[in-house]
Amino acid sequence: MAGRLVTSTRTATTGGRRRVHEVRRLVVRRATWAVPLVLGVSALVFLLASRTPSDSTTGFLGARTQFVDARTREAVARMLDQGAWWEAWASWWRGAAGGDWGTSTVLRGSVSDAIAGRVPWTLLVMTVGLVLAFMIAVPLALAAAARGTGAAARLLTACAWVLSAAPAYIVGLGLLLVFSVALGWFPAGGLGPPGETVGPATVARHAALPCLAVALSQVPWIALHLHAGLVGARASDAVLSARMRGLPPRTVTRGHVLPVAVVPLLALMGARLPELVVGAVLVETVFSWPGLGQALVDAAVGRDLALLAGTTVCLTVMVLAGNLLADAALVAADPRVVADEL
Amino acid sequence: APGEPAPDDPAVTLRLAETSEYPSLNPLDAMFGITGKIYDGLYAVAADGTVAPDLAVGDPEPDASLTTWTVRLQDDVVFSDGSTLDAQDVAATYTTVVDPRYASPLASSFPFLVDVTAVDPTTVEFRLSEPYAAFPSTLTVGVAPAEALTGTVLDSPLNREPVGSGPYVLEQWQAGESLTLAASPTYRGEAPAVERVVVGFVLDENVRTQRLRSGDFDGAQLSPRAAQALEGVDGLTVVAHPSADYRAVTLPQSVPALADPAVRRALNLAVDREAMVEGILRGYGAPAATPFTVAQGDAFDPDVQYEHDTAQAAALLAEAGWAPGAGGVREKDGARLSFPLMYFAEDALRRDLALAVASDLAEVGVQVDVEAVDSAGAAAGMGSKAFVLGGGDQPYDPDTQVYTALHSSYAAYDPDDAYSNPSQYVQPEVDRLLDAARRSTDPDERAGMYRDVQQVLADDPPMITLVVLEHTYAARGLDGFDGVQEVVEPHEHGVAWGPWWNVETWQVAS
Amino acid sequence: MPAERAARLRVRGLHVALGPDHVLRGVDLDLDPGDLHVVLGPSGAGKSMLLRALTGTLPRGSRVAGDVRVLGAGGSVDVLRADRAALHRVHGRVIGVVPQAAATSFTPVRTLRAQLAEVVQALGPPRARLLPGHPHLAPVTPDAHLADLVATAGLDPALLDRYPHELSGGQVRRAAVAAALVGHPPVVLADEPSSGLDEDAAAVLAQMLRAYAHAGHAALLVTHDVEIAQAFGDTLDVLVHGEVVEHGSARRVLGSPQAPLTRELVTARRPGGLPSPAVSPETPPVLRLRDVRAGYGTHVVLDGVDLDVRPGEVVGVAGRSGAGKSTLAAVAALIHRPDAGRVEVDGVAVRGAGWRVPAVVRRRVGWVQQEPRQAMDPRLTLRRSLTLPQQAAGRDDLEPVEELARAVGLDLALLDRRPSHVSGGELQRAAIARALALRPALLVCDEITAMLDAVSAARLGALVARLAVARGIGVLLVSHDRTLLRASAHRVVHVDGGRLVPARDEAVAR
Amino acid sequence: MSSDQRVGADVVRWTTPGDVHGEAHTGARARRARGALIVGGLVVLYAVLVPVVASATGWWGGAGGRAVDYVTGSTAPSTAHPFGTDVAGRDMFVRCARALQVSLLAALVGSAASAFVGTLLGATSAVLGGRADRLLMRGVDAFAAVPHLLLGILVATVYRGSLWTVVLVVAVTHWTATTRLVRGEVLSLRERGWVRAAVSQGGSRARVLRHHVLPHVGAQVAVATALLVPHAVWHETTLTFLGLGLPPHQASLGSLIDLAQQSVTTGAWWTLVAPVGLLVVATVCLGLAMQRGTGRAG
Ligand SMILES: Nc1ncnc2c1ncn2[C@@H]1O[C@H](COP(=O)(O)OP(=O)(O)OP(=O)(O)O)[C@@H](O)[C@H]1O
Ligand SMILES: Nc1ncnc2c1ncn2[C@@H]1O[C@H](COP(=O)(O)OP(=O)(O)OP(=O)(O)O)[C@@H](O)[C@H]1O
Ligand SMILES: [Mg+2]
Ligand SMILES: [Mg+2]
Repeated sequence: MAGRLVTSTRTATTGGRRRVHEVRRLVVRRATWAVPLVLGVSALVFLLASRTPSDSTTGFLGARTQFVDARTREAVARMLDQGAWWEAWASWWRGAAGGDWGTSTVLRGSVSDAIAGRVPWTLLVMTVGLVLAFMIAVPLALAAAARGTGAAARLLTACAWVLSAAPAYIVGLGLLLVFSVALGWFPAGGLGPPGETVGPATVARHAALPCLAVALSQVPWIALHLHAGLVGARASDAVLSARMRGLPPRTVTRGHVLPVAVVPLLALMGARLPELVVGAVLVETVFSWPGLGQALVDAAVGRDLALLAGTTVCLTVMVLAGNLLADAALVAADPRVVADEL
Repeated sequence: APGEPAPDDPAVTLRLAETSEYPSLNPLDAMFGITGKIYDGLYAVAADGTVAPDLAVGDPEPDASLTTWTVRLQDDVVFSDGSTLDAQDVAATYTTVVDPRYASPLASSFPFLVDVTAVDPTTVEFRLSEPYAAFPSTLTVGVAPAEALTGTVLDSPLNREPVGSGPYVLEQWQAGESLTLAASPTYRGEAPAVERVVVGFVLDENVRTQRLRSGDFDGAQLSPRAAQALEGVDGLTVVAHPSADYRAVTLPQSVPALADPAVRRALNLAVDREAMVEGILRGYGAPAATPFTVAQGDAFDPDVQYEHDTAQAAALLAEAGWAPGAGGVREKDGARLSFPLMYFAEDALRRDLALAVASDLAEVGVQVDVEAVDSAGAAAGMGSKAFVLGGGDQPYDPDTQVYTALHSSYAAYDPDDAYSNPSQYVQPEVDRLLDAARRSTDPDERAGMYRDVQQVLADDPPMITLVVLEHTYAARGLDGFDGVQEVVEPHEHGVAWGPWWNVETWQVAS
Repeated sequence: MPAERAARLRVRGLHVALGPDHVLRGVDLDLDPGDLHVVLGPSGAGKSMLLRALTGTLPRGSRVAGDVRVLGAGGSVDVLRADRAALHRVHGRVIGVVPQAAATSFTPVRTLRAQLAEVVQALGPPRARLLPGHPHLAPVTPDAHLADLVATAGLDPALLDRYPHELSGGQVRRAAVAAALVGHPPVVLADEPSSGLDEDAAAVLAQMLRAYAHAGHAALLVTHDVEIAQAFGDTLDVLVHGEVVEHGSARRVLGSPQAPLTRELVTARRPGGLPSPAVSPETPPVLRLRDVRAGYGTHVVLDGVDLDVRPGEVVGVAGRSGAGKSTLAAVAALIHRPDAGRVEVDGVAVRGAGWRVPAVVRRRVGWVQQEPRQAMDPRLTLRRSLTLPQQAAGRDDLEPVEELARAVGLDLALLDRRPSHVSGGELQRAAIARALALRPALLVCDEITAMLDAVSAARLGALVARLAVARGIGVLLVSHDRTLLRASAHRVVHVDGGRLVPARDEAVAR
Repeated sequence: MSSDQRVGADVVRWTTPGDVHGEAHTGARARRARGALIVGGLVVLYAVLVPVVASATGWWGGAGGRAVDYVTGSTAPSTAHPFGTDVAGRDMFVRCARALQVSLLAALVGSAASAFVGTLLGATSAVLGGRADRLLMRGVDAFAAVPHLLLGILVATVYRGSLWTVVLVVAVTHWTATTRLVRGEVLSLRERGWVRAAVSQGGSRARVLRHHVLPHVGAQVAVATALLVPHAVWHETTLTFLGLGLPPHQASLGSLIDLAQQSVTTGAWWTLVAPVGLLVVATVCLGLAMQRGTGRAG
């Protein structure tokens, strides 16, 4: 649509069905694009990894690297040798296509097992954490925006800024000290009590603090962007008119302020997902949570190409799926957004 | 609670927090550590800092040339899969260790092993290419069934599904979170009183501390500072074990100033080891002048020590021609007395030691520029930069403790073998003594030679050996058991060491 | 205050000041059930501000004096001093308001139906209150209630499923009227509800309000349209410069106006002489449309449109609300890309629209949009909005901003205000001034007089005609105002069924 | 609040209405922004001046240099050492100032760079539309899909231990978020009447963006950019935590916090409170100043 410049030529004359169709097209388009993208991203990671000074032999040996002689090092290097990065990349994908994700050098085992054992836990804290973050941030931003300039508003936004500046590690450790060590409300870490089999009930209790920690790391940006959007939306003609039609404050907020204010938030959400993964590592460290984050770090630091490729593909797919969800939500939230443009 | 078997749960479970996840449970991947609970070796570390027979019966018997060693085995040993352990398995284990295709990192410990043969089901014969008196101390590799020794160390089935003859078997492994060992039903010895050992992987020290306090765990390895803070808290006690784990600053002789033994001696005098032990190790350690430690028993000469003597250090430097120059840094012929010092970025202890060394040396006019590196960086820089070295990987014979660190055959800088003789130290007398000790069968004679080495080192130090550590652990409920014993630990530490190193022999206290 | 059957509004000595400006000066006003009260006044008189005062929604930073009271069976509310909670009980339930800026009065991201249905829900189920001449008779379901209400306002209920930006200016305006009446308030205040509507549609709306008033409600209609005021108003205030200059029965006041300004307003309706185009029909047209098809996606609004506008010629465009007049204007302004057909400006064929068209070509066309509130950047002062395009064009033969403002009758003092600080009419004048700022060859005016009083409208119409003739500018004058078209256009075309047809009205077609 | 004024013959007694609608006064907003700016200025002054003063006068144990003292290390705040000393006996007052200097500079540069690139690309993409837009956005997708941490680690292992690594990591991984934000806002803004008017008057894409579109995106971009500053420090801390950040012996907020967390459970709370407190104060000031400063003009 070359001439689409300023004026919208979108149809959408009667909302609903047409937009459903647009979203479906969006999904198909993105899914198609995801294939070369995942290939490309993994290639990029292989390339970057090949540029790092660390080598997989040192990664494999870990702390033992100090006590290993040249002959042994050479044997290990020969065992790990996968050729140039593109050869390694190609051979990994050849295997992956057949269901074999290769063998991790730092974990000394099948990559698919390692990932399958960790992905669910990462997904769990990420999604629950994000939902929790919205549940905390939205009321906070609403309260702050309700009295546009009051002291409460300043206090709440200042709190969000403080939280944004508090290092995630400190927040996590603080939660652990308060809710686990001092109050004893929640267990301090792990999936369950050490040595006991993991069941839904124990996981629920053990996931509480990690999820809260992830949520707290996401609250500031949600709250602050939403607050900025809310302040703008509240001052609009539309909101004044809605109020004058006799709508109760809640309805005005729910129907006229929020829908407008969340639009930039949704646009941002997709972009924040990769961030969530980073945050997960620290949270995983603090709460001994067996997620993908630590595996990713080990893989990158130890130049474990198979594990690196596996985790990258997983995270990339997760991020792409999250992006797609965020965009679909955006299309649903703002009729002025053209799905074909996303 | 730990230790006391609860009436309704007769099983005694010990829950320990490990500092990181084990990459593998393959005995050919690590010398000691947790695999020692699953596998038995021919010999095992004993409390007194020697190796004692485990699967073997009696000491290895060398021939006159010290190149053929015969070991007899117990005949009633079965693996956890029910198969019988015989000489074939031992031979296969050691053959595989040195097989380059298997790529076991332990191959470095067997530089002269040519072949291993099973003479009969209970006799194994090792043939070496050189006479090697220290050989028995290396026979601690866990023995695995011959059938399981396939592929490479990378994809071995033993990595995830260990089959050993040790007191425990792997019960469950929750990737990234914890691992549970249970008493092996097929163990030849007495069934352990501690029936289950849960090892949780808790990477962060603060978190380990908190989870220890919250009762999640019964014990963990901690830094001296963190352990000290826990002493007496919530029933926790601090356990400190002596070790062969020393820290030293290498003095690469490719740096012209460091080629002068007088300068090296001066540097050794200038560092305040007592302050390091007190300030950094919180008292858990001892000053060290050479790489020799208590783990080497008689071979260790405790009297070889440097006094902290700044004045004498300064005098030595002045004598060597290094006069105070601009900015308090000594100079000679326009060159400044300064060198870079690398440490592992993620290692807080090495960082602190590096800073303390830099601080101490600055007082005598030597400028040290500390530099944080990773292992790749360390290997690359080792030829020309000083490095905070850690030692004591295989300490149960003086040879394995010091030979590669001091012998001139390793002096040439090789990026693939950067940590051997990192100071590029060449000292013919030391070479002669080290080589002679390899050929001597008489333990007393060997010990004497090593004590002589220490005397030479005192005058011509290859590096600034700083301290030897005590490994610190916090544990609770230890008095609920009989049989808790101290051990001299190697460089390696973790919950397979500490008070739990012999957990299989513990008895519930009456 | 519970839902009222009837309520009155009493205003005494109302003063409003915004910053230094005294906008309303001692207004007294009574709104009683049963009468349609009209407030007539020139642009900027304070009509909208009066409405904001009556509803307690004055802008931040305003100061007030006097008294505004809603008197109902349940007691009285002091509107000016009431807090938000108290006002909430009044808004929608006691007082319904139709804001002047109808287009921005709906939230852009939800359909009209959703926004109206939510009002139905908030104000409780529609009650059947059968009063004589009531516009909607006892509807039962909320849906039917809405459909009925919207239809009464003259809007196709099917359009409710669209988003606000998918409707024409007149269509949203009628939706806004419906929204104000949903709660069946005893008092309704409408700010220029018929601006931008064709005469029929305007009459429908005015009739609706009048019927509503006569059904026992109090209704206030703000308008600048003398004919509407005369035809439908019962009582009338003429507001000039924040003061009521005349008050009485609409028929009497407009029949024999006393105040000079009222007189002017009434007489301004008479057409003046229209100068003939200065060019012959042979001169090439500044705008030539051939077989143009345009619309929104698959929704075709214009199909097969042919149109020539010659220099110096004013071409009027009339048509029902929603017929496609604004679409035609946007095509002529080179902003809306036609789906088919040819567009030529100054003999140059134009391909595409917007940024695709070279800037010099775009500058040949001046465009005044229908909704000034949306057309002016809310962050910029009026002066800056005017000077920015001039700076971009980099020409020095252009009139200074002050001159432009004077030409369109805009108070120079307002130039330094932002759009939110001026009245609708004032803003529209600024928009016209901006369109003229680059001395375009073609001026596209979309309902430029919709928000102006008769005097100003007539003046502006005359100005446009004069400019066209004197400067040889071609003008496309979109308007629903037959009087204006009659007075200022050389010929009029009618948009109907997507095509241009010669006007039906002989008087207009001439 | 009421005041009297003569109007003709009458006296008008002014009051303010009980309820109002619309945006806050720019005056009040500016005042609050000023408060934040003053505190922020003090923090900057502290960061810049203290090291200079320390090395000139020898106060607070002088500029530090190489001297460490682990034996008497970790002393609580006192007059000689207002923020106490760390585990190595170094004065925290001076070290925090140094750290703040280094980290804030890195964070500001990193976030400014990513805000700049993000705004530029997002706006350009939205305004170009069509195939160019789609292509650009798919590129952004690709970039955003690479896990940040991974990119961070890889970049950090290549260019280990330098401040610019942190800057690069922050800039490289965060422009995509700003791009998406800006593009979304611009897409919706470009259909507005005043933008169309500016286009019809011959405004070029760049001009229309600059004068009529970007100012309206300001508030959101300001929040995003200000949020990036603590986030950059957060990245630095994460990298340090993983052993890939600045060398642990060099003062930066990341390394100070990392060092402090190693000793926080042993009672040396001040080593953590000082750097985290400074980071928080600096961030809050910056955030509030940016947020108020660029809020919609009323
Ligand atoms: N963005 C849009 N998407 C879909 N339909 C639209 C859009 N804008 C306008 N329409 C529809 O196109 C038709 C023509 O609209 P246009 O604005 O041109 O009418 P108009 O003649 O100017 O009416 P009015 O006198 O009310 O301003 C209307 O039916 C309107 O509902
Ligand atoms: N927020 C404001 N701040 C200061 N002055 C304002 C503000 N809003 C409007 N004004 C001024 O107040 C006067 C009255 O404005 P008002 O909107 O009531 O006019 P109006 O009678 O409705 O005119 P129109 O018919 O053009 O809509 C105008 O001169 C206008 O410039
Ligand atoms: Mg008005
Ligand atoms: Mg129109």
